[in-house]
Amino acid sequence: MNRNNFLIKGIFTENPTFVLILGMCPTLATTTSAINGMGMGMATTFVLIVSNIVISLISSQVPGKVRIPVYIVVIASAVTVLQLIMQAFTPGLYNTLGIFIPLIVVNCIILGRAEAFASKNSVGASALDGIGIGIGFTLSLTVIGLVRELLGSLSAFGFKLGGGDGVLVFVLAPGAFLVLGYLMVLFNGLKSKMNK
Amino acid sequence: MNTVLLTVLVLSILGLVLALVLYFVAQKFKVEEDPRIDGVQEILPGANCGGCGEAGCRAFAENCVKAESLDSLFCPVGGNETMKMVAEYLGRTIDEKAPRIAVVRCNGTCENRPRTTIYDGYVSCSVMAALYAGESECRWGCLGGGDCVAVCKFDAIKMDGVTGLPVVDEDKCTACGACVKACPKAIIELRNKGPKNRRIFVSCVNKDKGGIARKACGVACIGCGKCEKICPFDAITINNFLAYIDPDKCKLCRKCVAECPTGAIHEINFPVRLPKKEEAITVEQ
Amino acid sequence: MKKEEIEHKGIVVETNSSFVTVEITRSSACGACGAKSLCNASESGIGLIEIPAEGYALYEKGENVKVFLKRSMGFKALWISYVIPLLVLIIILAAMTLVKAPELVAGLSVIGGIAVYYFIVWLLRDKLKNEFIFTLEKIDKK
Amino acid sequence: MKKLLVSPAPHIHGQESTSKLMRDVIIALSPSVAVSVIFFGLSAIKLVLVGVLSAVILEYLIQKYLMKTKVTIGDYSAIVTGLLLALNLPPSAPWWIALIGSAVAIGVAKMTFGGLGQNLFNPALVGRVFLLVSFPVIMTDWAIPESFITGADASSGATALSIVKEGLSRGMTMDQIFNANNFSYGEMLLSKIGGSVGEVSSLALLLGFIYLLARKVITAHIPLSIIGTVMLITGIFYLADPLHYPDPVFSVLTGGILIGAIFMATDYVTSPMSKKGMVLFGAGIGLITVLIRYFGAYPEGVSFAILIMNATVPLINMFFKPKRFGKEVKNG
Amino acid sequence: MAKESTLKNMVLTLFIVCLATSAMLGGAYILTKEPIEKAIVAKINNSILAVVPEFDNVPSEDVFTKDLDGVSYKVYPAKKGGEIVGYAIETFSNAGFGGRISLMAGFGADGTILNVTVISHSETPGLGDKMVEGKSNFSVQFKGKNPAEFKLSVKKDGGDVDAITASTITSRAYCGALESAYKIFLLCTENQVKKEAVNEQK
Amino acid sequence: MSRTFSLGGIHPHDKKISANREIGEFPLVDTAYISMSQHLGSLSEPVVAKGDRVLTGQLIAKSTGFISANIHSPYTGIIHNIEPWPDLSGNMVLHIIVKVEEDEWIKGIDLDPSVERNIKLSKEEIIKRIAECGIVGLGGAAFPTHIKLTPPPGKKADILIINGAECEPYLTSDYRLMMEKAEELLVGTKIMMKALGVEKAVIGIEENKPGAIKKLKDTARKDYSEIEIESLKKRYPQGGEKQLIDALVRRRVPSMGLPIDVGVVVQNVGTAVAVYEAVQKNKPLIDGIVTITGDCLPDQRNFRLRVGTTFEKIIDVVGGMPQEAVKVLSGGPMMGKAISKLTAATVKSTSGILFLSQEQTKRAPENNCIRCSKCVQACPMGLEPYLLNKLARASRMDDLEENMIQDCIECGCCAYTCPSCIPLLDNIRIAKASVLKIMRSRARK
Amino acid sequence: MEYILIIVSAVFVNNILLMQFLGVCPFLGVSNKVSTATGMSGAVIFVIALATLVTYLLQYYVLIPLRIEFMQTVAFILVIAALVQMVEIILKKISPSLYQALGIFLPLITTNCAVLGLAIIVVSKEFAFSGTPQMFNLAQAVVYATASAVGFGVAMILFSGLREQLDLNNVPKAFRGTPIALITAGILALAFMGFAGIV
Ligand SMILES: Cc1cc2nc3c(=O)[nH]c(=O)nc-3n(C[C@H](O)[C@H](O)[C@H](O)COP(=O)(O)O)c2cc1C
Ligand SMILES: Cc1cc2nc3c(=O)[nH]c(=O)nc-3n(C[C@H](O)[C@H](O)[C@H](O)COP(=O)(O)O)c2cc1C
Ligand SMILES: Cc1cc2nc3c(=O)[nH]c(=O)nc-3n(C[C@H](O)[C@H](O)[C@H](O)COP(=O)(O)O)c2cc1C
Ligand SMILES: Cc1cc2nc3c(=O)[nH]c(=O)nc-3n(C[C@H](O)[C@H](O)[C@H](O)CO)c2cc1C
Ligand code: SF4
Ligand code: SF4
Ligand code: SF4
Ligand code: SF4
Ligand code: FES
Repeated sequence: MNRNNFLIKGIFTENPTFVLILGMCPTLATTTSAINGMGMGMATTFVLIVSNIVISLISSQVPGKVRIPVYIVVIASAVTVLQLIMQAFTPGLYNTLGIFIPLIVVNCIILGRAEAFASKNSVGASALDGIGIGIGFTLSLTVIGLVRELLGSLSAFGFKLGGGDGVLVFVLAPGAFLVLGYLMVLFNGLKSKMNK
Repeated sequence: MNTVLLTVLVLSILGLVLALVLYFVAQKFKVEEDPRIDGVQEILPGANCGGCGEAGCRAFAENCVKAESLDSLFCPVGGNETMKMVAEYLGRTIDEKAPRIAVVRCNGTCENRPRTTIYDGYVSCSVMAALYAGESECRWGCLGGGDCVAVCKFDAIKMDGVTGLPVVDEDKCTACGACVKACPKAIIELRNKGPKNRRIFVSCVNKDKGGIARKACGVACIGCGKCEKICPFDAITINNFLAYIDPDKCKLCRKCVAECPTGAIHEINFPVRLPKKEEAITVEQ
Repeated sequence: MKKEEIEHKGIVVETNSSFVTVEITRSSACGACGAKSLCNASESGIGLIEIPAEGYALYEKGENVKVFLKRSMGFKALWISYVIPLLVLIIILAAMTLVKAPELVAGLSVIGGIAVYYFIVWLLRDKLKNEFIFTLEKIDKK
Repeated sequence: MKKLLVSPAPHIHGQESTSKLMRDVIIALSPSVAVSVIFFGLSAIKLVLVGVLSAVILEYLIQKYLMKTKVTIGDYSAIVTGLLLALNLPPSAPWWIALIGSAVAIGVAKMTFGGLGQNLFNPALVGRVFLLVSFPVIMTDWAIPESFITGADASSGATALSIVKEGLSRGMTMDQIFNANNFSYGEMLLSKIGGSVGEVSSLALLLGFIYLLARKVITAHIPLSIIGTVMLITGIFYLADPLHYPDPVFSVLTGGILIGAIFMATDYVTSPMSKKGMVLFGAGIGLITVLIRYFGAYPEGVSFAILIMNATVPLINMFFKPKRFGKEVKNG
Repeated sequence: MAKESTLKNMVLTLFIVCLATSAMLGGAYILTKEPIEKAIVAKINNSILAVVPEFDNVPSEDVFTKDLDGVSYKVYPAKKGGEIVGYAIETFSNAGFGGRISLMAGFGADGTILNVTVISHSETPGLGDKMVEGKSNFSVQFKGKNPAEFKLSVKKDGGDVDAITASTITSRAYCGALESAYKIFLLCTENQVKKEAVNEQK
Repeated sequence: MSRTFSLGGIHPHDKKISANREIGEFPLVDTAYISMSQHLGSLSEPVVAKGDRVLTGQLIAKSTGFISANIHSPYTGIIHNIEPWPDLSGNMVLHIIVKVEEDEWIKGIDLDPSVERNIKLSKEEIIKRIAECGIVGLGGAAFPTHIKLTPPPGKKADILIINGAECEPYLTSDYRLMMEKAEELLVGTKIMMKALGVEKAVIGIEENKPGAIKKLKDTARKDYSEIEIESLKKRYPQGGEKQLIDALVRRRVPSMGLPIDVGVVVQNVGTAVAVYEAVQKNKPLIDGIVTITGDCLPDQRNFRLRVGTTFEKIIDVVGGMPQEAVKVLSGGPMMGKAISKLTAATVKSTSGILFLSQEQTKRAPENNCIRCSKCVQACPMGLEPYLLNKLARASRMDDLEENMIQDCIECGCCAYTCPSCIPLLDNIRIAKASVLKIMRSRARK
Repeated sequence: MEYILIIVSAVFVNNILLMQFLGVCPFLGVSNKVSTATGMSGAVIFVIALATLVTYLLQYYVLIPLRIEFMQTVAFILVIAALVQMVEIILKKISPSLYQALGIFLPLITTNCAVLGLAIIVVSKEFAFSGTPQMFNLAQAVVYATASAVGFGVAMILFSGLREQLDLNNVPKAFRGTPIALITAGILALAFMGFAGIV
């Protein structure tokens, strides 16, 4: 694999949100604003990079049949470390993202990358893969958050852009589904156009 | 420090229990997938088209790995090359299949075959075929309802608005055979693609007597037998007033094309040579 | 095939005098995904199915077959393995809560109750064996 | 010789067509539109016009430029959607509310799914609920704008239901609320109490109902089962505690029950196919409506109830098949 | 590549992995323990700081609870020079649109509301969350009011509070929470008064 | 009170414009084209050769199988040829082509028009005679009558129903037959009752034919007390046999079943008259009553028409193809077949020829299904045509089977009512055939 | 009454899928057929009930006494993973044919957000339907989790019905698959907002 492609892969061809359709719960739940989306994305990226590195380091020593539990332990530990750090240094964000921080453990993206990539590749490549996919995920979440924030409260990254209240649904649950649905169509359209 | 100890203790116990549980899972339970399946799958084109008769490429790959021989397995999309690679990967051998393509054996354009009725129902060949013989006098020919077009997953077959006949796109057709199955009149045939994509075939399926066939369509095969006689390779047989060229025997000598009085025999992708043949080609276009 | 049946494609991997063993093929494109073994969306995790050989003597290794099970049997299996234990769980929990048992006791007795339930099912295993019957059909290859 | 026309049987076709059906619905709605114009004057005209025009124009634009398919605004279904949406807005709503509502109804609820007949949820109601959730301030402001006839005595500024809900939450009894607000059934039938543009006159709605029944556009199963269920459940509550629950007739005549039952729950696309299914569907709507009214945060629940039941329609269709002629399957 | 899956191998691998990660976890826990505790304390102190006048004690250490209708509330007394200058009362209402609303209400020694901050809520963004200070003028209206003369209920219900537009439910809940806080305040001062009375008697 | 069936149905305009025209004799033709496929089932086998001279009523082709029938010459003449000839849908079918010379009837046929009331033959003889005379059902499907009169072992009929509903718009041949041959019809009914060994028969007639009801009631009052005459509501498809049985005796033929499963045999009135003629007069089935009608036709007629007459000839006789006519049907507008070849010839079961104008018959463009459920409400079999159509388009065969597509009687009510002009029946018909094939292949295993 | 409120709240008002976004992946992936969705729901309900019970005990009788609450995530996920696998092993041991019948009927249940999420929610959130907010006791925790799982099931089954209908409809190509599923879910969530405030 071409090492320089990791970004294109993460953001485009294997975008975890729009192409692989993984990790939908945090994607929907935490994107009430661009900042929150970005925070969630970065938290996930952290775990992704750590677990990718660790797993690519140890995978050759792990018997096939305990692969998954070992991965789970590694990932869960990474998440716990993240939790501790966030609690200590960014308690505000930690509270906003709430339960979705521990749920990073079951985010299929992470296990998926561990299985599909990190366990078969070198540490460097795995780290890059984690970064690429993480950036793709973060970017997607930020965009979704931004759209919802713009429509729902007429602000971007917390800055009010105009008077008025915006269209409330977009910051509520239904808006999450709708925005993601339409963005997905847009993304696919863009992708097929770029391919041509 | 106490906390660290406890942590280590708890996690280790959990890990131990988990290891045991999973050991049993692995022992009793999971079918470890043959890693070669992944390998085969990587070779396959990944179109998941179902042309091979399986639900998707993965299923086909499983079949390839597990089946006793590869003879009955063929990926129409990837074709011989892919199958060769698969066979190589699995350390088996296969017979090479000549590349094939869908051929529409009807040239009953609006011009060649005047319409005598107007169909005003749901446009579908199967509906039309169940109802009656078709808009023209030829009861064998293409109904023009486009069932074959609808069924093609590769966009390889299109209806020509002027002729009212389907046209196969050589580059796109994978010879998956879906259209062959869809056509209620059995007009489409999978034939050898031929060297340099050259092939010769009888573009007619009319099994009526010459007179009737001729009356119904200007370019019908009337079963006169001239081609059969001239063919030096015995590739042509006539049954029910209809000539058929065996693609495996045909050596593309093009003698029959010139001989056919109605222009029912088509040659594709040959360089233009004789003025007479030019005519035949124009008719086809 | 009728709609009341669930159908899976598979390949015969073993035949002997008493069983035909069929391995189920993953039938969707999901099978290709790297995360399939973890993903909730991918299909069925079962691999091998053993079918009593009576009437299927003609099946050979490597053959493509379809495996059928009555849909109602699927639901029955669901009841036995999940729904009834759920009821057991709730009933024991409710009872223990009503008698104001300590939580730990209540929780452990629920787990115990479910264990007992599964044990009873185990006792009945021979009866169950005759309940869930699969049928086989060859796939005509064209 | 003349070319004969050939086609499979049947060779003749009935008189019905989609556009005729939709035209009938529009005709059936016209009394309500007329009444609302009388009561709310220009604002009603404005909302109806914006609603209908934007629905039709949007459908045209989407079909022509986005989907690139046949333009089917000629079937009038977009008009029905726009009209019903407008009739479900508070009379004081600004024009852009109708525009956004239509955009959501047509763009999201209808065209995204493929257009007429393909949608799973009632477009007008999706539009309305979208607005209700997004702009609760505007959508629950029942101030009555100027009217052609002297608006003075009609401007209570709140719907009967919200008055009741408000009153009950302040510990008043039903009688006190009724007396304080001079409710009477005559007024409810003819419209004197605040409400959506189209809810205002029960009589006009019933007129439309009779027209639809007579023209066989709809059958009475859904409307009657909704009204029946609402009366039944509110009746039980009323009998149990007449001080704190309104009587069944009041419950049916107020709020969106009538317009919902007659025009919105009966939308073909989003209602069940079999008679039994229709009755169940209606009963579900009635039940959920009362539930939301009595226990929910919203004073009115018809829109939500219909949407929720819309979601059950495929299941209802699956489990409530029409009565088959010959059930027993022989020698299959 | 991967090792053979024997029982011994598997148990060993898992055990080692668990050992390693848990040691790492424990380490991380110890390293972050202090900052986390500080963050938690800081959060409470900050909200106390926001609602009561300057003080020189550590209110979160002097915290005591008071019961009202079977529910206990936390009271943080703010003292200056040993003298009580106000109370920060953690109060709540369950009647919000999205459930529970928790407030920190600061009362001066005379019972005037000094300030109120929202600790946690799940009201609708854009509607109910306008009660949060800074998002609208709603919370401002309570400043400096004494519930003894300022009726803590919305105008619709005959009180003195201007409700947030279209969020009467939230406004009611907010007022309810303040009302309870005020009652707690009264309980506190009652005791105080009693104590003082006792003291005087002595 | 008129009776009717319990589910669905529609009310098309009935347009019985030729009702008052008496049955006329059709002139002799030059050439007759006699199809070997005049019945359900396998082709008949010619027993004459090219160049033979045949008499009217002479056997020219023999039944070849269980569901097959004898064919007799409708005219006197020379066998010109035996070759494939297009049928009305343009498919080539073996025909015997007779150059007509005159109309000389073969011996043994009683041509006396007086009614022969006395049934002399025994049960077995009756069935044998019916088979010999090549009688097939004239209600549409052309099922060999002698087979219907021989219930399979283990099944027993207790009621005979005579189908005089004639629910198709325009057609009046059964009506004229009931008016003009009332007594023959009743005798024919009694013959079949004897053959089946049943005690009871019911003749069901739609109430838009009050003349026929009255005439039959008057005639039956005298000696045919075991035959009831019932009037039926005007509602299509009242004449569908399952619907008719439901309407008249309230029995429901089970899915995939036959009328005999509920102890009933249904025969068309024309069949009854043909049976009378065969049994009492020894006359084979060589002609039938045919309505020639259409709004654009200046002169609507009812003819007694011999088998093997080309449509071209018929059109000539009624004054040529009307200007506005764009479609010519064999049969009624709901179930009839559009004729694509006017050189094709009539068969035993031809009951009407209908000319339709562009405006009457042109199909409107198809729109999206609006799920109005009108088709569901119209379907007399209680099916869900909209769903069948969608499933058919998605080729979901097992779902189609589960939704009982095989029960569809192809009445066309659904396509008639659909406001979106969806070709429901077109799709259902094709899918039904595929599903039946699948079911059969499964049954064989 | 309290339990009724818990149940109504969990099933309708705060539906875990439509309002709290837990378990969205299987919701989008497995909900194609009503029968599969029903089966899946049944299995998930049991697994969630059992998992909540066990993790509750783990939290209150192991983690808290040992003062290692921060290990919650690791401990829970391991226990849940083991539990799910164990149930399957037990079933396979009990009756292979039963297990096979189940397997052919259901997709594999693995841990997902809903299971872990509910396990964490019931031990970490305070609840108050009246009076002082409190942590759930065992019975409440299990009832809440079970009811939430039922809510998940209700949404799944409704949705699978809608999906089956969409399969036959002519949805524009660009929207087919996940996008239309998401948009449908959005409208469904919109409809469920009507239940707001009931509890
Ligand atoms: C999506 C949505 C969210 C809402 N959130 C709140 C809220 O957070 N607080 C509140 O008091 N009312 C909320 N409401 C309730 C309505 O705004 C409504 O006005 C409420 O029932 C009280 O009405 P009133 O303020 O006109 O008396 C919400 C309504 C909707 C549609
Ligand atoms: C939709 C439909 C309508 C029919 N209408 C008539 C009718 O009006 N008159 C009639 O004799 N047969 C009608 N038939 C045919 C009858 O079902 C039945 O086949 C016939 O009466 C049997 O008698 P036969 O064997 O003598 O033809 C109809 C069939 C169908 C499917
Ligand atoms: C395949 C087939 C088999 C039939 N078998 C019998 C039979 O065994 N006995 C019988 O009395 N009628 C039998 N029938 C006749 C039907 O009951 C019916 O009368 C005939 O199809 C004409 O009906 P129609 O005119 O309504 O289409 C059979 C029909 C079909 C199509
Ligand atoms: C009886 C009847 C009721 C209708 N009700 C509605 C409605 O409530 N909302 C709506 O958007 N369209 C309604 N329509 C129009 C049309 O069916 C609707 O736009 C489709 O749902 C769009 O696919 C109705 C149509 C008819 C015939
Ligand atoms: S359907 Fe026909 S044209 Fe299309 S790829 Fe297959 S064989 Fe070729
Ligand atoms: S080739 Fe066959 S399927 Fe294709 S349009 Fe012609 S008749 Fe139809
Ligand atoms: S044609 Fe078939 S589906 Fe249509 S109404 Fe008649 S019986 Fe029903
Ligand atoms: S009548 Fe037509 S539009 Fe109505 S449900 Fe049936 S198929 Fe759909
Ligand atoms: S992220 Fe929640 S189930 Fe996949």
